[in-house]
Amino acid sequence: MASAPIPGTPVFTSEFAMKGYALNKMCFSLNSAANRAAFLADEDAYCDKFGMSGEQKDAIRSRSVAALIAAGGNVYYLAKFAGIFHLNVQDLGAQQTGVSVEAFKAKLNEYARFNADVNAGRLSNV
Amino acid sequence: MASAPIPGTPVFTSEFAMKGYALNKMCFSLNSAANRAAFLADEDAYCDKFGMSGEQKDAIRSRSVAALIAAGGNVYYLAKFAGIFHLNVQDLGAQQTGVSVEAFKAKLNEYARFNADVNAGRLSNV
Amino acid sequence: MSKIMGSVATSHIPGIGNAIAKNLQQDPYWKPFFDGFIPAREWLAKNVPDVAVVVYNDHGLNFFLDKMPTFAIGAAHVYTSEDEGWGIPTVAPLAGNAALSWAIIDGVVRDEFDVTTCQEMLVDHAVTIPLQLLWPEGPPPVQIVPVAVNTVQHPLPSPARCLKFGQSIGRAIEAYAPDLKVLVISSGGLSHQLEGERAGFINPQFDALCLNALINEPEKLTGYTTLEIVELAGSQGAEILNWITGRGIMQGKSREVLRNYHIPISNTASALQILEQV
Amino acid sequence: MSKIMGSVATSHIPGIGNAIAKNLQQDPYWKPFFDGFIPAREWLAKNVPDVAVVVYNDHGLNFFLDKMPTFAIGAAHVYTSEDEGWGIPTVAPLAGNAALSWAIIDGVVRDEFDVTTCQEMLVDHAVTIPLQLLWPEGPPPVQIVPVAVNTVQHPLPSPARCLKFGQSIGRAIEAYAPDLKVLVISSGGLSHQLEGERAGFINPQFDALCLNALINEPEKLTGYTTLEIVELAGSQGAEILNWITGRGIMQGKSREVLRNYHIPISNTASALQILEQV
Ligand SMILES: [Fe+3]
Ligand SMILES: [Fe+3]
Repeated sequence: MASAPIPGTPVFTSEFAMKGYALNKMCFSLNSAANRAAFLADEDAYCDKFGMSGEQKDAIRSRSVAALIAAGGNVYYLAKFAGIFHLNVQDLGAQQTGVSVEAFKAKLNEYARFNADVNAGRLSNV
Repeated sequence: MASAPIPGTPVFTSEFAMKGYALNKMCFSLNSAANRAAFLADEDAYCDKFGMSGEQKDAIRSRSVAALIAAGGNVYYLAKFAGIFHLNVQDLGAQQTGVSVEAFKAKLNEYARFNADVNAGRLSNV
Repeated sequence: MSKIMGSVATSHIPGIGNAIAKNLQQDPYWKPFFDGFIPAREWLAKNVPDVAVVVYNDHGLNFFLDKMPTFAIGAAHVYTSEDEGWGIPTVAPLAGNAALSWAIIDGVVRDEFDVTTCQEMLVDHAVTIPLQLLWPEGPPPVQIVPVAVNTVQHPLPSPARCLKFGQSIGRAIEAYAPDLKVLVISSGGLSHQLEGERAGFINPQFDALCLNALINEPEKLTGYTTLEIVELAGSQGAEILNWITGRGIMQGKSREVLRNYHIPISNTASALQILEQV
Repeated sequence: MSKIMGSVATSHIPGIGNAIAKNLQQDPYWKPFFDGFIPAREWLAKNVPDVAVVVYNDHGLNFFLDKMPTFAIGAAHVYTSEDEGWGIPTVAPLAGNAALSWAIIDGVVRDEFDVTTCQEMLVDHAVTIPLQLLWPEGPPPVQIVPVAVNTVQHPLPSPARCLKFGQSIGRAIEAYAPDLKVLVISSGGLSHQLEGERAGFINPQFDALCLNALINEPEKLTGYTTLEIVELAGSQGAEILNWITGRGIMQGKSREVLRNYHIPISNTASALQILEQV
C-alpha cells in the first residue's frame, strides 16, 4: 500500500493498525454499556487495562479526533468513544476541518444541487 | 458436499455444524479451567447455559463418543470434553471401534512395518 | 431452483435508525430520503422475496482487528443486533436461512473464495437499517443471509475481487434446489468520508458514474484499485464494494427500476437503487 | 530481499508436548520419533533462519465456529499459547514479525486471497510443538508468522487452492525488501483419524505418495478433492493441506534433505521432512 497518499485522507493501513491496536481495542470495548460506565468512572485506569501508550492516552484525554487518528485510531472504533459524549459524525467533521458544526453542515448542503441531476441520470459522462 | 459417504468416517459438514453448534460451543468453553470446574460442579446446569438439546445432553451424560458425534459434536471440540476425564485419543479410538485400548494400540502398531519402506522412499509407486 | 429477483441497494447511515425511532419521516430534512422508499416498497409488494442476501460491512460490532475477515458469510438460524455504543435502537432478532447460507458457502469455497463462516453473528445497523427502510411496519417477512465485506482494515478486497465473489454467490443461489425467491440487498455508501481534513468530502460525479455503471457495466468499476475508490468516493465511500459484490450476485443483465439520490444525510451522499434481473 | 531457505514439515501430535515435558525422548516408544530431529537441528545449525512462517491448523483454541476462517494470517508482535483443555503445557510467548505478516497480507489480498487478519492470536500445539522439536533448548531464536488453514469445518479449501495460496505467500516473501532468511514450517499430519468406526486409520502408501510428491510434484496432490484426501488420509489427515500450503511457499524446485516416518505416535503416522530450495 505504498502508493501516493490521498490529501486529507488517513488510510487505515497496516502501519496504523499496528500502532493503534490497544486504542482500537479499548474503543471496541465501548460497545458495552457496562464498559462505557467503567470508562467514565476512571478513564485512565480503564485505558491502562488495554495497554495503551502515552500518546494514545493523551489523545483520549484531548478528545481530539486528529490526535486519536494519529495515534492509530480507526474511525469505526473511535465512533464508539465519540458516542459516549453524544458527538455525531458532523461534530467530528467540524472538529477535524476546523470549522463550526453549522459551517460544516452548510458545506454538506452545498452538494445538494447535484441531487436532481443524478436522479435524472444526467451526471453520467464522468 | 453431497458425494458418497466415506465408510466409518463422519465428515463435519454443514449438516453437523448446524446440529452441533450448542454442543461444540459448550465443549469449546472447556478450554478454560474455571469452566471445566463449573462443568464438573453441575453438568446439566452448565450444558443448559449453552442451549444444548436433549439429545446433546444425553450424549454428554453417556460419555459416548459415537453419540456425541451423532449429536453434531466435532472431534476437535469433543477432545476438550474428553480431556476432563483424562481420556486421550487412543481411549476414544478404542471406545468407537469397540475394542480394548490395548487392542486399539496393537492395531496401530501393526502399521509400524511400513516405516522402513517409507523412509527409504520404497513406497513411492502408489 | 432458486431465483434472484433483483437488488435493492441503499445507504445505511446510523442517523436513519434514530430518525425512524423518532418518527421523523415527514421532517423536511428527512422527507426527501424516506420518500424514496415509497416506490421501493411498492416494488417489493409486487416482487415478494423469501430470502434477502444482505451484503454489508461490519462497523466494529461483530468483528474486531483480532479476527478481521475479508469476506464473511453468516450461517446462523437467527441473528441479533446489539448496542453499538452510540445509541441506535436494536431490532428484534432476524431469522436466517442457514441451509441457503451453507449452499452459498459450499459454492464459493469450491470457486476458491476463502470465506470466514459465522454460525453466530451480531449484525449492526448496516444490516438492520435497510431492512427497516424496506419493511417499516415490523420484523421483515424474509429470512436473511448476511455477507460481510471488509471495508475497515486495508488491504481491502479489490472491486474486481468483490464482483467475482458476488458472481460466485449468485451461481450458488441459482444452483440451490429449493424454489426460493432471493432478493439482494446491498448496504452502504455512496460517497462519504468521516475522518481527516477531507472529512465531509462527497463526490456526486463519481456517485453518478457508479449508479450508471452498476446497471450493466460493473467492469467500469472493477478497473479501480481500492485506494482509487477511497480517493474518488472518500474513506467510507469504500462501502461501494458492498454494492459491487451485490451487483455480482445478480446474474446477467439488469434494468434500473428506481433511483433516488439525496445529499446530505448526515455526512453522506445517500442513494437508493433498485435493479431487476432481465 | 528476503529469501526462503527451505521447509521443515512435521507432525504436531499433542502427546509430543507431554513427552517433552516428561523428558521421554529416550523412551523406546518415543526415541524413533525424537531421533529424527537430531539431523534436523544439525541442518538448522547450518541454515539459520530469521523468521519462521508456520502453516498450521487451529484445534479450537483461537477459532470457533462463530468465526471460522478458511485462511488466517497472524499480524501480531507476540503470540501466546494457552490452556487447550487437556493438559498440554503452554510455552513462553513467541515473538512475531508483524511487518513481514503485513507484507504477506498485502501480497495475498492483491493476489485475490480472502484472508482473515489476526492482530491478536492464540497459538495452539500445532504451532508450539514444531518449534519445541526444532529448538528444544528454549524459546525459538526466530520470529514467527502464523498462517492458519481451516481443516476443521467443511468445506475445507481444496489442495489446489492451498498450493496457490502458498505460492502467493512465497511471492510476497521474496518481494519483501529486508534481507530476511525465512524458514517454512508445515505442521500436521500425516494420515490419522480420531473419530468414527474408522478411528485409528493410517495409510502409509498414501503418506509415501505425499512425501514423494511434495518434493517436486505437488500437482500430484492438487488433483484430489478435500473429501478424497479425507478418504485417503483419514479425517485429520486433512492436515496435509498445511503441508501443501507450505510447499507452495517454497518457490520453484526443492531437494529433500531429510525424511523420517514413524508409526505410531498416538493415533498418527508421524513424519518429518526437510526440503531445501534449489
Ligand atoms: Fe457505513
Ligand atoms: Fe492436529
